[in-house]
Amino acid sequence: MTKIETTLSTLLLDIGAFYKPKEWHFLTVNGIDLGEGKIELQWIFSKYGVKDEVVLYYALSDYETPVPSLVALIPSSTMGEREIVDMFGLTVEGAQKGLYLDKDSLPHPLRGDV
Amino acid sequence: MKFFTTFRKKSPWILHYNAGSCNGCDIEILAALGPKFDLERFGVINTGNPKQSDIFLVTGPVTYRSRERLVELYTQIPEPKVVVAVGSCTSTGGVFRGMYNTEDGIDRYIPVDVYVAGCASSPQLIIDGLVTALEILETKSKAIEKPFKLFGAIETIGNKLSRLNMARKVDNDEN
Amino acid sequence: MFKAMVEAFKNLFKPVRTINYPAQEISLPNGYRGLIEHDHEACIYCDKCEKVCPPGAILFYQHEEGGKEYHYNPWLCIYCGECVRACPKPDEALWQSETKQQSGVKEDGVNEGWFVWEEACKESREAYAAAKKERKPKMKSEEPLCVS
Amino acid sequence: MKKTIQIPLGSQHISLLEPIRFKFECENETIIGVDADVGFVHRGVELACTRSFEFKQVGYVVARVCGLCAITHSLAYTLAAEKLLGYVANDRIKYLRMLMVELDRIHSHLLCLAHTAENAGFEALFMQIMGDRELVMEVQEAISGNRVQFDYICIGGVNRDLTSELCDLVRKNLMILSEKVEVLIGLFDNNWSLSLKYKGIGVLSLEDAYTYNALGPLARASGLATDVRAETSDFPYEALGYTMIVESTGDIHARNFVRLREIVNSIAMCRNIVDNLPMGEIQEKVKGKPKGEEIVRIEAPRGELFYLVRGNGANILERVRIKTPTFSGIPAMMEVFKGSQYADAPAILASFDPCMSCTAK
Repeated sequence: MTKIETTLSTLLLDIGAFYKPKEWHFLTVNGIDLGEGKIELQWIFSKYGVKDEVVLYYALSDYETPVPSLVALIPSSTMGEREIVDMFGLTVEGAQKGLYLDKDSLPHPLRGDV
Repeated sequence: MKFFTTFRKKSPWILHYNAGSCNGCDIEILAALGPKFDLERFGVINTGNPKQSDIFLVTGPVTYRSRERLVELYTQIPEPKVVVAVGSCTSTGGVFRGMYNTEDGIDRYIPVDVYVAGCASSPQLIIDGLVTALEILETKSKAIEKPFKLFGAIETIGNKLSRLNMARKVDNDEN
Repeated sequence: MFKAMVEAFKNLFKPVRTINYPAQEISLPNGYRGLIEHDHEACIYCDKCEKVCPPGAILFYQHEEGGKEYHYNPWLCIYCGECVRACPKPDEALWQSETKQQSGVKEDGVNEGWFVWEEACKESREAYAAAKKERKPKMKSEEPLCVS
Repeated sequence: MKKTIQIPLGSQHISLLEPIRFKFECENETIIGVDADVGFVHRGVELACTRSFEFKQVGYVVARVCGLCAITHSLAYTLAAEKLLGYVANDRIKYLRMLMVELDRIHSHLLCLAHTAENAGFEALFMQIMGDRELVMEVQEAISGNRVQFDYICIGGVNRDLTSELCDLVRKNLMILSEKVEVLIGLFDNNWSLSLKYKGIGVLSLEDAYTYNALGPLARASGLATDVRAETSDFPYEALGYTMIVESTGDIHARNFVRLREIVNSIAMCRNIVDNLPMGEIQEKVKGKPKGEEIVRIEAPRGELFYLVRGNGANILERVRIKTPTFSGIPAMMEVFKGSQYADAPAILASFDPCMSCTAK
């Protein structure tokens, strides 16, 4: 597993230069709450036909900063982005709320302060 | 109407709804309908239509999004009806007891007649539960049983409880 | 068409696949994971099974004199067998039998009754802990009957 | 004037095994847009794994995410936890775990084929496949003690051993099953009414499979050669005769054929496992608390299952991320629906073998 650090502002450039649809399989977007308002966002890729080759881009952020959407590059990232919006209460451009949660259920359940 | 009731008891049709289970009990219900256990010996057919069903098989602890559908399906089944809770998580919440998006068993919402144990419940237990449900169905009257938690108002039309507005219609502005 | 008819005719004489269940017993394989059973005499009341149970289907009610009472809800149990593996005296105090739990009806209080029990067990623990705290400065030499 | 009509499907429907709601935007009979609501079974397992359960219990909890691929969930979690604890299982444990995963794959694929047949209007075939499936269920029940939720894998090994009588049972039942699968392959290939419903319908092209990151049998039916069994080195799959099955047409027929040929491959692998079972302990004590971050990928019956586990040396984990196969397959599924007939929607949906309990967790 290769871990590469990036920032939210350069994310689109980094992944745009890296991602080739016929070479890399996009796994998912992941978020990890680090506590005290900090959050670690991860974008994970694996290579077709090669053993144990996983590349993980990560960026540190907080709850308020909007996260850039990767849909233009990778159409299948919509689901992961909608999930992050629901589970952490972040804002992602173009992603709607309400994939899993209802109006009266716990808002952003995976945040550390819940 | 008594004429039809006798026939309904001979061939109870079932309605199956998944209110958030892990699919384990659902595939066991399918296996029970399959050739090895063959529920159709009891005259059972799995229908997709609540208005033709007599036995309501529910699996899963009630999740927040499925509760309105559950109550609505329940109110649409004509009386007398029997509710069978299949599996641990349907009866008491099981391993999902206390999770933030579930409701600890379907008897928080609708009256349950038979609780089937097991995680996942086996076809043998489902058949046992259905046989118990058939016995209960014979003793049941046509009085309307209300679900415990309602989303709409209770109405009476001419001294009779109306089932029409018991479950609120599903909102279409969710997204 | 002819082949299909031959096949259908053959099927008439094949053994039936269906098990006539309520009339005919289903044979369970050895080691089927059924109900958890408990022996009151052999149990040392160490509470290990209560701690490892994922859904919390085993509860111990704490009597004020110090004894404990075992409660088990077969409709909450997920039959994973973790409690038996955690038990210091498996096969004597706690074991997994091969019988299946029969279906319950409304009178069994499957869910409602268990909510009441959970509350009662929690209260009994707290009451016992409070009573122990009170008693401790008075009689230090006397050990409680059972340590939780 | 509005030209299109909206038709809902679900959340409760006779052709659906589990709740999912589609809103089809139709122009006459042709679907031009789809909207899906998949959150009906959201229970909140991810939060509960990091709050209310200790790391040793989590294996039994994540198995309840999905009943069809329960064993892959608990295997993926257990592998991640074992990697964090620095434990490597011996060969016997690896072989026993692989045996259960392959048996699970056989029964899951058979269920999917039965469901597809039912949705194509072939009730008798549904009954026949469900009857054949009982052979596998018998084996699973005898090995693990339960028909669906096995709870077979624990941290440090497996809970039960495979005795020689069980080996004989596995051989006997798989022998009968492999004959029946041969018949099924002929039936799915040659039956006129089945090919009318299956061939050329619900096509996912190779280009779309790359763009939408399709996975599992869905991708392999379109010619995209991806399989986690060939992309990870956690288990010795190549030594047991694993071959990747790839079709090219990408329609329902190709998906069924990928499943059927995978069943044949899995049966061969199960036989190899039973014949070459190494000796060794089946359970070892693992000490310590998980610390660090680990990624595990496992091929579930529907595609790639991904676990990310992070612990900080305490009894309760910091994060358990579950990415299930259907979850990342949904964009590709939406693409297939566009342009096909509304009447084919249930058959196409069943051919994806969607698992909503996995998706919503």
